[in-house]
Amino acid sequence: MRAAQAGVERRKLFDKLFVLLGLVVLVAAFAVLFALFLDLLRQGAPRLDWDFLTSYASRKPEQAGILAAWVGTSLIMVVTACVAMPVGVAAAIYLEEYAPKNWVTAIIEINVTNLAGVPSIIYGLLALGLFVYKLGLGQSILAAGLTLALLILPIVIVATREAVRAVPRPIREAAYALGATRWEVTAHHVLPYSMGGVLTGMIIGLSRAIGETAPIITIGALSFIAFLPTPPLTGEFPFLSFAWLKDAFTAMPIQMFNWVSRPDPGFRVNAAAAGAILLGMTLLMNGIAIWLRYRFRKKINW
Amino acid sequence: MVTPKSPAPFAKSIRRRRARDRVIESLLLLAGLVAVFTTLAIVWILVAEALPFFSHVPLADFLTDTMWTPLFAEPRYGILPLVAGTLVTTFVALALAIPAGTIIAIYLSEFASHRVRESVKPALEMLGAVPTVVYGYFALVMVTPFLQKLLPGLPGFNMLSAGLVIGIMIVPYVASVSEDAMRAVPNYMREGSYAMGATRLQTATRVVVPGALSGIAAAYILGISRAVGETMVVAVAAGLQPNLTWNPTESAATITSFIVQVSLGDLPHESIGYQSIFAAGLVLLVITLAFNIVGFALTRRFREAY
Amino acid sequence: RDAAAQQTIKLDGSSTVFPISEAVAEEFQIARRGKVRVTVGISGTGGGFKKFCRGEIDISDASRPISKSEMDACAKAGIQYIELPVAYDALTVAVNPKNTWVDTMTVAELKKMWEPAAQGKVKTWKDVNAKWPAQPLKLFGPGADSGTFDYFTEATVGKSKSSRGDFTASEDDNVLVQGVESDVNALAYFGYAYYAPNALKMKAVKIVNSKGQAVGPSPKGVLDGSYEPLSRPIFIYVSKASAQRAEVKEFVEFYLSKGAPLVEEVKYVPLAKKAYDLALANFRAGKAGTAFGGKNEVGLTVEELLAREGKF
Amino acid sequence: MQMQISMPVEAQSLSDAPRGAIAETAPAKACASKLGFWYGNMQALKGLDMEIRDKRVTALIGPSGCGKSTFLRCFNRMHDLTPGTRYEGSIHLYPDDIDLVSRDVDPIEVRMRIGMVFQKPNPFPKSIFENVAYGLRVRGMRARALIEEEVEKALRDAALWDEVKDRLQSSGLSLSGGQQQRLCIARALATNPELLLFDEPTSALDPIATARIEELITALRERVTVLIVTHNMQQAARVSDYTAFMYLGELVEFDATSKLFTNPGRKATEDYITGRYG
Amino acid sequence: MQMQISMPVEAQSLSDAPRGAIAETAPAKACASKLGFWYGNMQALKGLDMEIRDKRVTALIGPSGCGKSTFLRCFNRMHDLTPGTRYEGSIHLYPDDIDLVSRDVDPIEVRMRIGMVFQKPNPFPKSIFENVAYGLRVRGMRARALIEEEVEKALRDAALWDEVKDRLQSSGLSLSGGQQQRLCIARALATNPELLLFDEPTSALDPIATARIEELITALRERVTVLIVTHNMQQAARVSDYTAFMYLGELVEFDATSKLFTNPGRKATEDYITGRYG
Ligand SMILES: Nc1ncnc2c1ncn2[C@@H]1O[C@H](COP(=O)(O)OP(=O)(O)OP(=O)(O)O)[C@@H](O)[C@H]1O
Ligand SMILES: Nc1ncnc2c1ncn2[C@@H]1O[C@H](COP(=O)(O)OP(=O)(O)OP(=O)(O)O)[C@@H](O)[C@H]1O
Ligand SMILES: [Mg+2]
Ligand SMILES: [Mg+2]
Repeated sequence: MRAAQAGVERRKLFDKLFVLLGLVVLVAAFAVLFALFLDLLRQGAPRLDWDFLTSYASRKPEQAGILAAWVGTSLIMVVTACVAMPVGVAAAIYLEEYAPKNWVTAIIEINVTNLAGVPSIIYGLLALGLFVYKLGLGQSILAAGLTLALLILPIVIVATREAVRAVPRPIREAAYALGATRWEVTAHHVLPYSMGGVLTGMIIGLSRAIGETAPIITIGALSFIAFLPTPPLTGEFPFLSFAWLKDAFTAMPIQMFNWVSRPDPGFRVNAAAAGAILLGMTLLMNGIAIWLRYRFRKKINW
Repeated sequence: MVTPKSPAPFAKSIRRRRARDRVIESLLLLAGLVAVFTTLAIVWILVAEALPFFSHVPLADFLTDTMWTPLFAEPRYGILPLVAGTLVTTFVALALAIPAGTIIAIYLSEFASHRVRESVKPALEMLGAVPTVVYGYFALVMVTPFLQKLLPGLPGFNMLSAGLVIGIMIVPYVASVSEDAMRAVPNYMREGSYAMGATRLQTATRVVVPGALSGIAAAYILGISRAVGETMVVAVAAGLQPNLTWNPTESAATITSFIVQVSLGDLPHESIGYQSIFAAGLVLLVITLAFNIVGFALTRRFREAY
Repeated sequence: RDAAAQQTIKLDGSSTVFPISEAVAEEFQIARRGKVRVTVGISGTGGGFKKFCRGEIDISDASRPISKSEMDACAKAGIQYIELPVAYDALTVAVNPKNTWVDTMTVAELKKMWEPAAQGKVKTWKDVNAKWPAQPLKLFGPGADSGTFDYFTEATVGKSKSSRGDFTASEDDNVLVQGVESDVNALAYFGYAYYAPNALKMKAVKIVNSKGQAVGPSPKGVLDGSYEPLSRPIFIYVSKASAQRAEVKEFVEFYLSKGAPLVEEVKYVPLAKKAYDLALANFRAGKAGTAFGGKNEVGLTVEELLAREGKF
Repeated sequence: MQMQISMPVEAQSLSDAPRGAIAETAPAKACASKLGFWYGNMQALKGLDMEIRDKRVTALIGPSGCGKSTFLRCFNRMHDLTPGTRYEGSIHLYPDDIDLVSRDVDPIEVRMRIGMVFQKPNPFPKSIFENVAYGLRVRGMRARALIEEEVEKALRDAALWDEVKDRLQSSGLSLSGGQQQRLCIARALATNPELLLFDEPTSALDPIATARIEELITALRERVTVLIVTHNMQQAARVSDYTAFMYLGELVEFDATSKLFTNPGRKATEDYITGRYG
Repeated sequence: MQMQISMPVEAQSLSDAPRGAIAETAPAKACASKLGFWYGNMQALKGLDMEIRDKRVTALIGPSGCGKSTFLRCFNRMHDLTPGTRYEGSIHLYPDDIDLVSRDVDPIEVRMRIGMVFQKPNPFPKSIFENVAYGLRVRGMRARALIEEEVEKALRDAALWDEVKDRLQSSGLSLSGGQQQRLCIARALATNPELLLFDEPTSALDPIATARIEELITALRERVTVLIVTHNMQQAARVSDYTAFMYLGELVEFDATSKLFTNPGRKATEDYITGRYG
């Protein structure tokens, strides 16, 4: 008993040491995030005002703003979400609910895993060759949105599959037993109940996409553009216009990258301010994701 | 007495519903095939653009030459320096991200309370969402000067600081996916271990981690892919000097940084120099694919059935 | 929508020319009260010419003359172009301010430092010039993909793209500035625009010109031709078809007539008044083609260039 | 060293055997013949022959893993959802004599005629009303008034109406376990099934809830044929007219409940009902 | 309408009651007093008092959800792993009289003295050898020879040695369900526990495997005190010396098994053992 006692003490000490180690690593990780954010805020502070958000780019750092950039980024995100969401969710549903165990399914699975690991710059090369030149979309919002949609597709698929898998089997069986078809089970039950997870995955994907620089650079986004894309709402019937899809754009990471490499040091303040705002946008999106997850978890508790 | 219903009244609606089901199934399958098309498109674009390059540069030179100066007057087309740069930065990144990510994963999965886990995980994901340009300057302006104090003589551009920052960036991927895998280890496994008198750490390292090994391997593979493919950080902080070295304190170029550099540069697009980025891209794709396949094989090998 | 508001002029190409085009575009849009839209992209001179020769843009920003393959591509697509120099870029050789041993350098010394044969051999300052200390030589320069690199190698080594490979390159010249600022033994070259705002943090090296004078980089030295061989013209190429459009014509004329102060403002060196007038005349006359014939040349004056007969 | 534990079971004794008598005369509702079933290479059912009588309660008993659930789930083709499974033989449903497990018969059609209640109550995370209305909606019923009427009827039949009529819009998950199970029964009843399958419907419930469900099943005999799996022999004795004892995927004995429990024909049955294993 | 089902149970009859006699004289191994337990705000155990006699088998029976598992898991502080749980009262372990549920007593120390076997066999995904060696390694034992010796002993005690001695290096998961459960018992025995907890150890097993485990438990009485939860009353009657009947988190009746099954003192106990619910 005595010897065991000593052993217990030592093992418990290791436990405590590990907790300490875990906390230290976690705190270090957050310290980096915090330092980054604070540093950007501190450097960018002089330009963090309303004017900055409502001005176009300019050769004069103190007059330059990010209006075109944040509008561009937002529109790209809309396209990305509108493409990645249905395609990703549909693919995930297929793999989870429909796919028979055969080689087609296996190939899709392997491809999804692989795409998750394909470097973003390669998506840029793909987009340049396929969307910009072969499909003739040019350097448009549509091309950028599609590129980023492909980039986050694996993220959306994986998150959706996980959420869908969390719907208990008995719920599915109950619906089938009532005579529902596969699609009815999916549309009436599986999807609604897993929406929280699906949206969370979507937002995490978008927050990855929003900061991506390399693929958009390779498509060749514009850096100076002093007007906004065509408004999506028009005064005349049918009130919706999709002309903006083909419009030229610039985006936050591009604007930031451009400013960072400008000779005038004044632009570095702008870059920091833009970085802080970009980071703020991702923080906000992640915040929404956490909130959504929480809401849905509370509502549906198996 | 209720008379048994014949199925007739339903027959038509059933047929319609089943037809709808089949249409939807093919639509869903189509969505699934998008992933396959994307892969094919990537391979096709890269190969098509790299072909002229390889008609000019023998494959053997490409794979064995130790110099990469495709844009110079006397061009040499050996991919090895770029591969070395890519692997060294990746290795440095993993040397940070794998221990840190695994420790965080074990901590969150086995030690932290539910509340802590649920709030820390998404917050951690924020580290992965920082724009990579920001990370590039973080490496150059903050990490490198700091490292120079520890290692006098460290050049201003080096793979060490770029790699470390990439490591920070991929910690959340490694941590989050590993943690999911550890969570998936059934609770009765843990209970079995605790009931034997094991501590949390013993249970974590001897039962949970081995049980989740395939998922953890997948997390590592994802981390490797991210590190191999990271562009902006190395482009900014590692120096764009193709340099066949395995020493992380030297500066070097990676495949990705070469691609982004040239795609922004002034080269004519029909030149061999420009086409070399597609050849480089192809190599990058092959490297990530190789890691994925190795990972897949390992995952298979270690998969535990409970 | 108002049809007039749809008029868009598209520029794309070199990041070196970008600040000038951006400034002109900004002012032009103000002058035209937003009736004409101008977009300026950065996809490198090569990327710019690719789009230009596909007819996707109106004006290509170029930090080097059009190349043979690009001329062919344009010819095949039937795109005719007018080559217009718009400013000078003075390549600046800079060292750390704490560097006490270097003030001036000869082209021969630059060559000795940068030529391919120097790789692995010329490792210290002393290896270049026996009077300099035996401290390690740390070289920084733009990436081999850039027009700056092409021009510098041609001007110093004598052959375009002929350079040693073991220097730290960066797409972003600020990174080079950072390198020089932080290392006593560093030497870098980059565009004048990156030197001007950082003049206090580093030292520009005077270059001995062909007349034997040591001249530092300055607008004056460029304009009077004494800062050579490291000053080079940069260009825009205007599509002849686009030039038919009133707003493009107006924009290019604005560029050539009102551009000089803007060029100065973004720290490039404007051409002489006479040269702008000549360029404007060439443009109005629709004088198409390039004066270079598909390869770069060093030491030409802008006036000489503009006087040449264009080739396709 | 045998200890005799005497267990009183509420069920009809042999003497006043009216059920047995009716049983003989009731027509068959379904008839399994040579029914085999495979999970991949594992044969879970081995050539079962069994008749289910119309408007009667038939109980399936047997030790864990003997194939009770597997057999039950053949009736509504639930196994079609598990890849790699295979049926053999047939289950004929009367009066129209279709073969439930035939490849040519659409499983959806089968499930629209045969209801099922599961071991663990599994209401949808929707309102109580929508839970019951779901089967009707799937069948294309649109008229609100009609649906409301059917929902009320089903909830009354499931003896749940009084408890939930004031909160039809609250979530099905807000009910207690026993109420949830009755909700699931109501959900199945709303679609007017000809045959109702129960897989250990009370094993997750407390004694009072169990008693209510048992009452309900007894009452259902009036309208619908019931097939119930249970691990509780007393329950089988209480609620069923016929009992089948299964062992290792085979039907060991099938008889009127009163007969099977008092005078089992086979040694294995006797061993099982006397608690020698299970 | 009561049908009498007579159930022979293999256990010592009252008449030759040697166990009962010994029981009175056996010292207490553990003693729960005023034991309460909360899952958050839900009180699952309500002031239980109960003595566990040394080297005897004590069975816990009662309907599903009555708190049997909860009670059992108090003995090795398994609940400490679930956040938001709370103990009240005490469980004293003799001879050294420590309070198992006291905050001052380290749960790891408790678990090192008290083994547990779970409902579903849960061998680690390691080799058979490593499964049994696990507890020894956790305790810091390094010597290979010593470990091998202990592993063999434990496997023999669990009546598994002959079946696995030639494949000690193959995975514990490659065994059949019954073998896995015996492996789990061997795993627990290897650490020489003073008290062994079983939570429905045979409910996932077939009759033959069940019989072997029951034999094993009977044999274990020689060396270790056993506390076993079962839902099978025949099993309780077969293997245990004492039986406790729990209901809604309370101890309704506790007595020598022979007494409790033949002559229950409370109406609820009788209702339960006669199968009126459960
Ligand atoms: N999805 C499945 N895949 C493979 N085998 C299965 C599957 N489901 C059940 N089995 C096996 O089929 C046999 C019969 O299982 P079934 O669930 O029908 O038993 P049961 O009589 O309902 O048992 P219980 O009383 O435990 O519910 C068992 O051996 C079981 O292990
Ligand atoms: N982790 C938990 N959190 C909250 N309540 C729980 C938890 N585990 C069990 N309970 C509740 O505590 C009560 C007692 O559960 P326990 O598992 O002890 O019952 P049991 O007698 O073992 O039942 P069974 O025979 O079904 O195993 C039940 O009402 C159950 O719902
Ligand atoms: Mg079953
Ligand atoms: Mg239990």
